[in-house]
Amino acid sequence: MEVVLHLPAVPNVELVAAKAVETLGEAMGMDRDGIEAVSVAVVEACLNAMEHGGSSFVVRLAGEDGVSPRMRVEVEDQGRGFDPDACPPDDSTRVHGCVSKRGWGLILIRELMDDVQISSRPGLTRVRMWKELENAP
Amino acid sequence: MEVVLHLPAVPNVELVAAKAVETLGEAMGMDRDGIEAVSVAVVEACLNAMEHGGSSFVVRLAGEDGVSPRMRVEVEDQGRGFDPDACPPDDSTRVHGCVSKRGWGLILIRELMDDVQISSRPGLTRVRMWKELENAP
Amino acid sequence: MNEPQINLQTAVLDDGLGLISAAGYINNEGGQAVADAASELVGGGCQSLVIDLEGTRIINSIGVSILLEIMEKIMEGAGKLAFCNLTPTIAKTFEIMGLDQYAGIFSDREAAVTSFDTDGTA
Amino acid sequence: MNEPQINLQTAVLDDGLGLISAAGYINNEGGQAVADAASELVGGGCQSLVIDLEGTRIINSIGVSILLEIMEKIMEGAGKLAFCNLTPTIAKTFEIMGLDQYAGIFSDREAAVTSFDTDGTA
Ligand SMILES: Nc1ncnc2c1ncn2[C@@H]1O[C@H](COP(=O)(O)OP(=O)(O)O)[C@@H](O)[C@H]1O
Ligand SMILES: Nc1ncnc2c1ncn2[C@@H]1O[C@H](COP(=O)(O)OP(=O)(O)O)[C@@H](O)[C@H]1O
Repeated sequence: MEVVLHLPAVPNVELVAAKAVETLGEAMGMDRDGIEAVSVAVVEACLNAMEHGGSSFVVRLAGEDGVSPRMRVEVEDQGRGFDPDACPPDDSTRVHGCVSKRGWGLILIRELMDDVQISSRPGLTRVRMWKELENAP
Repeated sequence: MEVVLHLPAVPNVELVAAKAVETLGEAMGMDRDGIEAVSVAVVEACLNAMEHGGSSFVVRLAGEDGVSPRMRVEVEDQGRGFDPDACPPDDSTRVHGCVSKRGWGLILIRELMDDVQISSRPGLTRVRMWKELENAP
Repeated sequence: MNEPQINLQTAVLDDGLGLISAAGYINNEGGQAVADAASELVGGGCQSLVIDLEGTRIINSIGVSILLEIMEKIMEGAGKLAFCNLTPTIAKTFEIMGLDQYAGIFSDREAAVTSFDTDGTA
Repeated sequence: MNEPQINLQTAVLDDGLGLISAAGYINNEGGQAVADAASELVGGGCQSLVIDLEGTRIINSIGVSILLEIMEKIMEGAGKLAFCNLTPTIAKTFEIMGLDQYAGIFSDREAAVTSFDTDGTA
């Protein structure tokens, strides 16, 4: 079960990715909370791809079977790239409640997803993230 | 401005295509009525692709410039195909209000869109349709 | 999983008129949810029903076919049905599929409710 | 075009408490729409505000940052703010971004409204 979306950088297009997460999540049996967490994470990743990437980007969703089944989400753009290690890896390096308008995207992604891998070089940035189904009885 | 969606045949996945129509339509300046007409048409085409096609299908949306700018929508599946000419080309061959649960999809598509072309052979069915923006002042 | 993508509210107005508000996607499940709500209201004694589709922007032909079926059942029981707040696309779909032969279609709820009065059937 | 994907309703309750219900997507435009509604209620004399997010399932960090900004303004004017009906993901986002330091977060509208009473600030 796989979804691939080639999306143009136009307003609200991140909601197409969120709708795809909802649909695939329901088909996989993910619960509502899990679906909403992945939706917010994919929205943030899409906004980054649109802001820092080019005029289009790609979202891939897939169900992964295994001991603990999970959803894999990839957001890929062809922008100038960045050094993910130079960005705060988690909120411990950040003052809670500081009113900064920016810089929350990657933090939210890391907090809402179970695993996140970012690879980036000029011309190809890929944010890959996983969420477990956690609907064990 | 182009959208390509590779979608699995799972419940409600047609709403991902409808959301993409809404987003691209807004970016193109299509009015709400136009967007809703295309949304219902794409939903019907997706349902056919899921019912008669295989386990996945492709939706492509694009803005076409020109004297009268329009949105192009393509829904493509790899099912056994059919003879589009053997299906009623419009509702004149059909009794209005006859309570048939099935057989309305292609009729609605033809009524709601400005132009429809269907090509089909075993392994590749493509429903291609256009809607003009009609937002001339 | 596969829960209806529709939000339904029902009410019985003072004069025994049944009201269903449906916001969301009228597909298989959505159409069936509306049909069930209608059956319940009719079973509870409502002879006339108004179905308000404000907030419904998307439908499919299977969902609408299911609506057609309930309409037939309601007619058999000599009930009356009116729709209101249809988008132009939904109105066109209802017309193509012939629902307008079974039910009144009105711009807003007030017009739909009033239609039964002037009918003398409410 | 690019209209907010959010549905807002505002009301002033008997005791001068302002109520905002927001259903939809809290992005740039959605956050700004909530902020504008809040400013209007505060400008009209409401000292306390409840923002009910029932029906809001999706947010982004820019939208939430805009909410943070109005909260600061309301605090400056010695106003009080409470949120209710957050999904777990939205609650978690508010916590990560520190909104819970500025506003009470309650499970439902009643709890949010009552919080101002017991506070003695309504
Ligand atoms: N897809 C991307 N391409 C290039 N740079 C990125 C990308 N995603 C994130 N970044 C970099 O990481 C920083 C932090 O991103 P984020 O946490 O999402 O905050 P924001 O985008 O609001 O600044 C960004 O400012 C940007 O420099
Ligand atoms: N993508 C498709 N692949 C194969 N056959 C199709 C496809 N789309 C439509 N058809 C054929 O055309 C007929 C009419 O389609 P439609 O008007 O959508 O009604 P329905 O799908 O409800 O029967 C279908 O019953 C089917 O035989």
